[in-house]
Amino acid sequence: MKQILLSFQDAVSRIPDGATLMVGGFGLVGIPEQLLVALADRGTRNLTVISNNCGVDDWGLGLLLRNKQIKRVIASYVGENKEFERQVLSGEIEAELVPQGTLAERIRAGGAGIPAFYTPAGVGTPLADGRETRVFGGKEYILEHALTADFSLVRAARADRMGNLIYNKTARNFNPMMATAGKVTIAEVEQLFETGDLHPESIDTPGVYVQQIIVGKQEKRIERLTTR
Amino acid sequence: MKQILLSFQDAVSRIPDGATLMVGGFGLVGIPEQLLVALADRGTRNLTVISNNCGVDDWGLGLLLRNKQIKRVIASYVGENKEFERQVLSGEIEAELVPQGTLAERIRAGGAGIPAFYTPAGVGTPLADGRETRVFGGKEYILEHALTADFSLVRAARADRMGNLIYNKTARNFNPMMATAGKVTIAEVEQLFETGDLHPESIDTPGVYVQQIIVGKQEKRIERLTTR
Amino acid sequence: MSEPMSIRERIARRAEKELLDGYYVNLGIGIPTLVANYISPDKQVVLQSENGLLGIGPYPSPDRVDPDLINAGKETVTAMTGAAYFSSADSSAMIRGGHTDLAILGGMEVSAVGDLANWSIPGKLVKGMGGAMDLVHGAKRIVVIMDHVNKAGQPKILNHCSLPLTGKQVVNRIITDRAVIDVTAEGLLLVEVAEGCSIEDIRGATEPPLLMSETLLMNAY
Amino acid sequence: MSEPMSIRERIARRAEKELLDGYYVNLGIGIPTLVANYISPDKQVVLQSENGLLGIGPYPSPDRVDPDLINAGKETVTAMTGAAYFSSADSSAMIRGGHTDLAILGGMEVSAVGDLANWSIPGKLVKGMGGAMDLVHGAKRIVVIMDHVNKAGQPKILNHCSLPLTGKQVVNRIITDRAVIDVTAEGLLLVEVAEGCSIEDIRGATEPPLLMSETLLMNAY
Repeated sequence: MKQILLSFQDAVSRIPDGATLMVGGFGLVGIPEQLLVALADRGTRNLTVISNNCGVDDWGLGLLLRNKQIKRVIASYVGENKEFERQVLSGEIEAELVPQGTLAERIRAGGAGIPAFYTPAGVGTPLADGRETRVFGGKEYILEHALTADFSLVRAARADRMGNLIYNKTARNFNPMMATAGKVTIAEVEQLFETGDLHPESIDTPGVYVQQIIVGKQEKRIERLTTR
Repeated sequence: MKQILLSFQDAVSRIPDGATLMVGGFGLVGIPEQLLVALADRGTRNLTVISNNCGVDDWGLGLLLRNKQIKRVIASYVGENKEFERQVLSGEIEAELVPQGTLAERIRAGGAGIPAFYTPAGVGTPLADGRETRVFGGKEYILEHALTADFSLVRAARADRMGNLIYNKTARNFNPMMATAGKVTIAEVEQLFETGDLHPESIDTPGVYVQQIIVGKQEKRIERLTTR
Repeated sequence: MSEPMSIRERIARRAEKELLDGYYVNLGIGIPTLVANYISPDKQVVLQSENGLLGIGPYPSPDRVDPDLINAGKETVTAMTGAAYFSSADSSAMIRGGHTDLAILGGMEVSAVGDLANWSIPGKLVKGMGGAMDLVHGAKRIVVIMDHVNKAGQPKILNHCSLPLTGKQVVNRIITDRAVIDVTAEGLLLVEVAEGCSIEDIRGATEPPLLMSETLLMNAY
Repeated sequence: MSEPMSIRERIARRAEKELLDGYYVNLGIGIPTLVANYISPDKQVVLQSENGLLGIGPYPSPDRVDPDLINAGKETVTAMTGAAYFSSADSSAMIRGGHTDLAILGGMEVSAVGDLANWSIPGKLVKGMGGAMDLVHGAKRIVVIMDHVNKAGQPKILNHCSLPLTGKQVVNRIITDRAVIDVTAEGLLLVEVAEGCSIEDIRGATEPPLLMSETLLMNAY
């Protein structure tokens, strides 16, 4: 029932310069790897990217950062991405840093028709400067607005032809909310199943949220290999 | 690891008169059957009940309604419960009717540390009378506040000893959010498993939200048997 | 018994035409639920249920009834192949977030500007709004199906609703046993007239003035 | 290499005592993560990871590494028996909603009233706040662990933080390589002094005045 795309070039070809993208993943885990490679190859520019962080220098969103394809980032963590940090400090890139829970909730709100909500995160910090705050039950909260995107690029382990998605372990992270908040959600999946092969009680993202599916072989690079 | 209760009498014995309860279920599906029977037997009074609806006249929350144990109800649907409707119309019971999505979201907010949010449901209706509204993106929304409870009574199909819960089909309904929004959440479950027997990716309610577990045989009465 | 059934069936059959291939649809309690019985097999339509199911299937055979599997009208149902279950919070997020193509709801009254009243008669009936107040703002298109007049023969399509509203200016189309009427910026637009009815019949049974569609269909259903 | 390790270890071992049996705990990135290595086997503690895991297990053996299973510090980990996975929205709801008994976080600066700064040095370092700003308001108890002084030997416990805050009046306890200090309504309270340190050492390395606990422990760890 859903559109199954056959090439990553094709998948990213409808994403115009200046588009707002949500990109799933936490670190390199759960990122739509091949969609990002294709987007880097295509050179789409002036992108606004909403993602928890920005990959590493040579993988994930780092590929787009290196090519200066990103104009603006909304993220919660710069972390160890040197190029991202350099572009933020030099002002080459506009970065809106948002508490991780606020980022997750703003994306959920965007998909759920909630235009705004209050959260305690950021109260009393520079993030609250000039912002609307309000006291509920004696505690101060900040008003936060929903986020939506033109395209959401998510990565799932399994999909069926109805667009139902299942994620693997901590590769779930931001993907389910982003799938709900994109006007067009493209799911890069490890395996595509026939409808009926996924258990209805195990679906993480119901198919209504997914417009296009593409099967991609994942490298699953490890950022910090830690063993016993 | 979690407290496993052995009797329903014991389970409801710490619920005092005047307590606020969240009770899972939609119609008679997914209700904590035996906890409600025990609560009716005990005769705990002046309860405030938050539940999507109020069962039928002789089962579920209908048992408490019949005994006049409920002072106030927050629900989205009276439906076909004649005794509930009679008590609402006669003013014997205080009823706050809330749109179903708003009810679900207020409960989720209560468990998620969101004190308030905006929703379009109810704008331009008597529900908005005297309420705070606000325009976002040219559309009007109502400010809604989070709900929490002293006790949440939920019903799950499976639990493990860590308190992880899995629901069956549409018996999930309001149970997962209510589990997060009760100071004490008591889970009435059909089956209790050893820790490790439930798949970590299939958990609907992580154990952190559950304080007490009790195994209960469910009658699963059917409100409207409809067949081909 | 057969005459009221046939009116309900007539409305439901006409309403089915609102469902397009690929649509995600929410059918309200009552007559709207009946629409599912008439969905053409050449359309793939996915039915959403507020209580946490995307992909309602047909009613079960008597030996396949699962008491934990109901629709929002609390009827025992099945799940279609490819269905998904979720919580009521996720369900209303799906509705409120604009991911439903169409909702078909019952109505007590509809006004000239598309206000809908369908959940309460003060002092007489407390039904509760259930998911309707979320649906009227969340679904991309709202179709109300109802009898054209009430039991006393009075219009249910009014200049202004007298009953407590479910939503203001939310209805896109009204389908009754007698006519199909669109709510437009210019006013109510008569687009179809049912078999056995005249335009004058419809005008007489409808309080607000009716504009005539340039493509008005007579004997349409 | 061995000296910094032993300081980190000393802090982590002391911090472990904050974890009580039955606790749900979030350990921040860096030294806080190390605390997990010292959890006494007679305590059942469940570790939460912001990226969507309740029940972090030990690091995997080399043949059991799953690239899709990491902690919030992006290290490959395992899941303990009885773990659960969920989304980042559900994870932050769990944190923000007050369901975590304790969070142990790293710190750049802590003030006399428990303000915490740990995410940014203007013009020099952009680390990002990650989940810390949610944790400081959501966890029932906040313990900050850090070196007592910075690389220049200057106090990191200050009358007022100079760096951008992560949260205002959020810290309950500070554990350093030299001391354990509680943030109380009356001011900072010295409760433990580490081996090899005197009260005067601690006073000299701490900007705000320190109250002495009636049960002050010397050579505590």
